[in-house]
Amino acid sequence: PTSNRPAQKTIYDVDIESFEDKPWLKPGADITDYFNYNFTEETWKAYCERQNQMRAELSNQGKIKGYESKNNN
Amino acid sequence: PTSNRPAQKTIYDVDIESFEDKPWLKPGADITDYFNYNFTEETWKAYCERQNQMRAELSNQGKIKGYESKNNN
Amino acid sequence: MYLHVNPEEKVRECPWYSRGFCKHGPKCRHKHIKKLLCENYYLGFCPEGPKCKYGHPKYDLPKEEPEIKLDLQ
Ligand SMILES: [Zn+2]
Ligand SMILES: [Zn+2]
Repeated sequence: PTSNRPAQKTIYDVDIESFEDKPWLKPGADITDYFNYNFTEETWKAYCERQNQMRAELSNQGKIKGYESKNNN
Repeated sequence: PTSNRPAQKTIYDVDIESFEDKPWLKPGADITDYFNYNFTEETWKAYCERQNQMRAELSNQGKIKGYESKNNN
Repeated sequence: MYLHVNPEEKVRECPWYSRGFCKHGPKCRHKHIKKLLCENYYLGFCPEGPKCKYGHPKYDLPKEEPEIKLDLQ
């Protein structure tokens, strides 16, 4: 299902869970050194999902629109 | 800056046509400074309409649900 | 007017952190500028554009280290 996704990696493709040690969880670490906008691991994941979902939806609509206008002409 | 805005108003209610100068159209402007998720003026307008429609539908459903539950109890 | 380069400004804002997450945390060689997320931009559109005091995180990562742009016009 990812075949027609742009090959370009975005930050939203970085899987937080792939970090073996999560340095922001270590004692003394300041999570705001790693996450901006007051994100936590959880809210960051939700945010990435929204980004990818919104973009997928919009690009699908573009296809549908293109299809419709092609068939109405 | 949002203190005197009614609480339930959102950016979805702002009519994009009400901007006298649309700074995102100016030469050198980066449209992604203004629009997220690859939105353009056109797709954003359509999206706002859908959002507002959905909100209206949901609030109607709420009224109907409230009415039904009142009458079923 | 002559461009005065403050040594602080030579350190570029971290493109990952400005998008929300940087794995290098406090060890990053770029500057981590803490911001609040713009609610309007999060919804999809902010008319303030680059003048907004809240963060408008971009989607695509810069392909390579862009050279420091000097606006001398
Ligand atoms: Zn960084
Ligand atoms: Zn904004």
